[in-house]
Amino acid sequence: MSSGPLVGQFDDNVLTTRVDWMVNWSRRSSLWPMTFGLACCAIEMIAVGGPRFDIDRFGAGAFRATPRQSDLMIVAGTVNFKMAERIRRLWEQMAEPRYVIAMGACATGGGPYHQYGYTVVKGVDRVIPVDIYVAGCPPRPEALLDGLMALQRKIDRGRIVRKPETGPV
Amino acid sequence: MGLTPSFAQAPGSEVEVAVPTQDCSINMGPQHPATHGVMRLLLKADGEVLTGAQAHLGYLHRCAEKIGENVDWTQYLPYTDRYDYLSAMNNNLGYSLAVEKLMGLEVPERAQWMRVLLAELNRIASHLFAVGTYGLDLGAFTPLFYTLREREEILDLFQEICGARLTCTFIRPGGLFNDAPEGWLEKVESFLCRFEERWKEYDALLLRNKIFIERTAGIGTLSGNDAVTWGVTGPLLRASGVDWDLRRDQPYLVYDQLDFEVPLGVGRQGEVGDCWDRTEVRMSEMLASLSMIRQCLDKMPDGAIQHPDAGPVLRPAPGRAYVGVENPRGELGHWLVSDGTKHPVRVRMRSPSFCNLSVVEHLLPGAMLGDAAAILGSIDIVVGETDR
Amino acid sequence: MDGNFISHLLSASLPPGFPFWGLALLAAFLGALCVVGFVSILALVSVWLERKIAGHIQARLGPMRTGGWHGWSQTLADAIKLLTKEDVILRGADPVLFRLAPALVMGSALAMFAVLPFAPGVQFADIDLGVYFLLAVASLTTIGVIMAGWGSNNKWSLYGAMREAAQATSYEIPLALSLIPPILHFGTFSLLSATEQQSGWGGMQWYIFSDAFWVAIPSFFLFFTAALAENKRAPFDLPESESELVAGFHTEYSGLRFAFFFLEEYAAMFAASAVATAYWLGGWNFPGMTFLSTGSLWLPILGALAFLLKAMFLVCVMIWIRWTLPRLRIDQVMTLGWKYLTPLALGIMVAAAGWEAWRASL
Amino acid sequence: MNGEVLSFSLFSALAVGGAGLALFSKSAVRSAFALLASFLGVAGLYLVLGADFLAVTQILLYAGGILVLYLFGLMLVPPEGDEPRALRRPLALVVAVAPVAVLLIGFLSRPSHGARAVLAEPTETVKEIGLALLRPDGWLLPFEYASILLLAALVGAVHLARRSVSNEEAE
Repeated sequence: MSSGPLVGQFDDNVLTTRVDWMVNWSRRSSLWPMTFGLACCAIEMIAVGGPRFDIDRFGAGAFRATPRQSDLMIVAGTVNFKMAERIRRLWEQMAEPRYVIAMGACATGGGPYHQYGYTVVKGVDRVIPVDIYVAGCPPRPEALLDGLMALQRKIDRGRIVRKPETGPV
Repeated sequence: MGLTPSFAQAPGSEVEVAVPTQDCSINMGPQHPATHGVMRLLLKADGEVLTGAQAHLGYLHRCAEKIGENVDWTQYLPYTDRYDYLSAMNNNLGYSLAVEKLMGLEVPERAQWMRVLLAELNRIASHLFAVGTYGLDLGAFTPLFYTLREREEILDLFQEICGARLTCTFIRPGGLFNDAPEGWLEKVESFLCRFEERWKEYDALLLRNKIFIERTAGIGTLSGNDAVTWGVTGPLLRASGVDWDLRRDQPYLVYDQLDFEVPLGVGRQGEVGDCWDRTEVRMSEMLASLSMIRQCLDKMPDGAIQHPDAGPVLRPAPGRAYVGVENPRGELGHWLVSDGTKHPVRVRMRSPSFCNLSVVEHLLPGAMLGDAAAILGSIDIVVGETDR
Repeated sequence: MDGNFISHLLSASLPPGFPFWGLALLAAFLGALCVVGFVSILALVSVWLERKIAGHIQARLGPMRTGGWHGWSQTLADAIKLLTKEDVILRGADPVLFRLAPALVMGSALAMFAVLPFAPGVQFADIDLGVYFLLAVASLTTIGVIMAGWGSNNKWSLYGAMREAAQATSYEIPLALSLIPPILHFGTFSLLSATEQQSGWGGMQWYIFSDAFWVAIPSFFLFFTAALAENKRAPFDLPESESELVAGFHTEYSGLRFAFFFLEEYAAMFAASAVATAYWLGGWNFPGMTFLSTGSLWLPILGALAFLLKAMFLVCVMIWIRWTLPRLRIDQVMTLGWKYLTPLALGIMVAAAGWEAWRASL
Repeated sequence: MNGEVLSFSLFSALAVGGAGLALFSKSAVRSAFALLASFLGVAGLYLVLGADFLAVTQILLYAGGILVLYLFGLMLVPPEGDEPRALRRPLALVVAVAPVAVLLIGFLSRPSHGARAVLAEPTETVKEIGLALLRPDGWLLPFEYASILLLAALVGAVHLARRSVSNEEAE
């Protein structure tokens, strides 16, 4: 995922596991999402930032308007072909490490527009790699929080300075 | 363009040095915090002053009308939730009324009153969101969080009655999906009492704020004539002083039995039809909706909530029908054509956001770059509806 | 704890033949390290405070999970994350200016801390020019911001940079003019000397409580307003206004370089609050100070505590303002600066001068 | 090598290097930013000479104010000119070299005890400047009054210029 002279060079030992733990901890605790809403799900994304659900409790409340400073792209809504190109570009503009949550049925697989929506991309994972899929149309805010926590667990498993895991995963 | 400044003699003035400058074209969007979704504004700016603006649409085109030709009359209902996703109940209502007009159905009285109640409740939720995000556009973050707090209470009510927060699919051709559960109406009443107090807070926090007034008064003024010419509807039209509200002027459901005021823009802070007026009209409409809901609660009759003839599969008689309803953002019209089968032949909609957005290119030139967010926010578009 | 103290310590431990300039450089380096450490901790605390205060103002909780108690380590996680993030430098950007800008901004913010008197005997350098030096160094941030905006090769950034240029140069005038009343009152640019002069009345002879309170209080508010604008804080946050310019001058910055801009904002906020504290709110002086003997170790500790509390209170006021008010438009910012604040500052300056002259003639 | 010589050479290198960069940079904006280095170097030289007030004023006015104005001005310059620059080069060379030559001649014709003697004791100059400003036999205060007159003239000029623009708008 990331690159550098120290990345993936070391065996497991106390030092390297601690370094990995610390970096993973910082990344999972500070997932700044991009201010990027597409459709209906965006409203629920805003609700997640709102007082009742408060995504800021998880450290993910600092919505950044620019992709350069955001770590998490929540694809909240229907992606059509005209937008897909832009989403790809936005994703490319984000600095590594970057994570993507496909929020809702449309971003996951076209949703209600799958069959007759001739402009709708059948899932944003055809354009950019997706880390977490959140089900629902639109997903409830709790579901998005659950997706965020799933992403945090996924980040926790990451290896940075240690050599990548080998063999069957 | 040369290096040396050209000296031009402007009529009626001293010798004036024309420094050759270029207008700057800026792409605002599709990902931009002030576009409220995925819309692109191509701005031309001379420094901080805008000289032109062009809206580019289609980043959220979801083929809503084409889908209507492929699915059942009833199956189309969930799609209406999703075009103006902030006012799903109102969209359901508009579509259902159009289908009922095709079929010649008379909805039971309790369903009519419930529909009005739900539509007005949703109007409050929608306006709360609009006013909150408008504060955000102007750099005031906090009002949005307060309005979201109240909106959650309305969503709780929706959730209790239909199971969904946002996309309700509750108002259906022929009536309603369900009757209100036990004690639901009392909850509505208690919410209204709380909301009335909170409304004053927003009014003081945002609308009477000196900086907010400075930023919005006299900005983006849309005259009544222009508003009519551009086909603008809803709070935007009323803020420009045009007294037109479908609920009162072409009453549907039981609106003619309700006593309510239609708030108009009077230019209290600046000119009639400026951004402040639009926000003020939205705020006052919340109060008007509040009183309407109270009246609905008082007059709520007992009885059925669904017409017995409206089954799951509808086959309206061949013909065509247009019904416009007053949505939070303006007139939502449905033009339906039926050939007597279970699929519509044509589902055409007049979406208020799309028509209101057209006025952007008229309002933005001459404003400043900071006003672009203020004007766009005051028009309050929902991109799901402009692009459909 | 000042620069001389470090030099003394060094000269005692270094070999006798060590050249003086080497000593001076070493002392400066060590002092700079102290400042960097202090500013980093300060920024960590301020950013956490900002998020918590914002949260509670907005009927939320703010960070809760990271680190345990009320998410106290949230900013630490943010900092480590920003450190380990990819450093994007655009192909179209000016490579030199793009890299130089965060360093310049950060450097000038750090230099401001050199003259702040934290407690009796805790000040890196008491130069005679004190606050004048601070103003000069603060004006370098403007250049850094313009550099960032231009170097990014992005129109939003450029707009942010030009707004910063217009705004910062305009508000420098009321900022400097509003400092003149206390300068006249204490007869010095030096923050240390001004603080020492406010130690009377058992540590309560602050400038705003002195006989010149009627010019002190308006000039304090003037200074605070101008400092808000100078530091790009809401309602004057036009150079980075999110809903208009995406992120303004730092739109294209990611990772560590963005962290520098972030850090600078909080460092500059604290520096401005510290100047206000030292000139108007009595600096490290606190009531009951006179009961402590001059040589007591408690004096610097309690003094530093008093100073930090007062300055952090002003920082919190800045945060409170940010989460309450909408943003002004650029022409309104300029109007406020030139048509209201500058004449007002001139008036207060004349009033203060008259008052001080009359008092001196008694 | 002592501290003074070291700092003098450092700061003068910064000043001259910055000026050189400003001269030879292709991009006008970069030139302006290179000027910043030059200004800072000159400020450092003032410090070495014991003129701390002057040094800080140099930073405040030149780096903080005038440079920003330069940058503003540069934004009004069209990006690229089509005029052939080659024709101007000989003239530019003469204009650039002549002052340097004059300076060099001046320096070389002087006895060589040079800069060391000029270095003053580092003193705090604020007080002295303040006294000089208000001393009855000094002319500093009238001089400053003259600068206020200039300021008034500038504001008046801006006002006049504005009116002609608003005339045009009224058309």
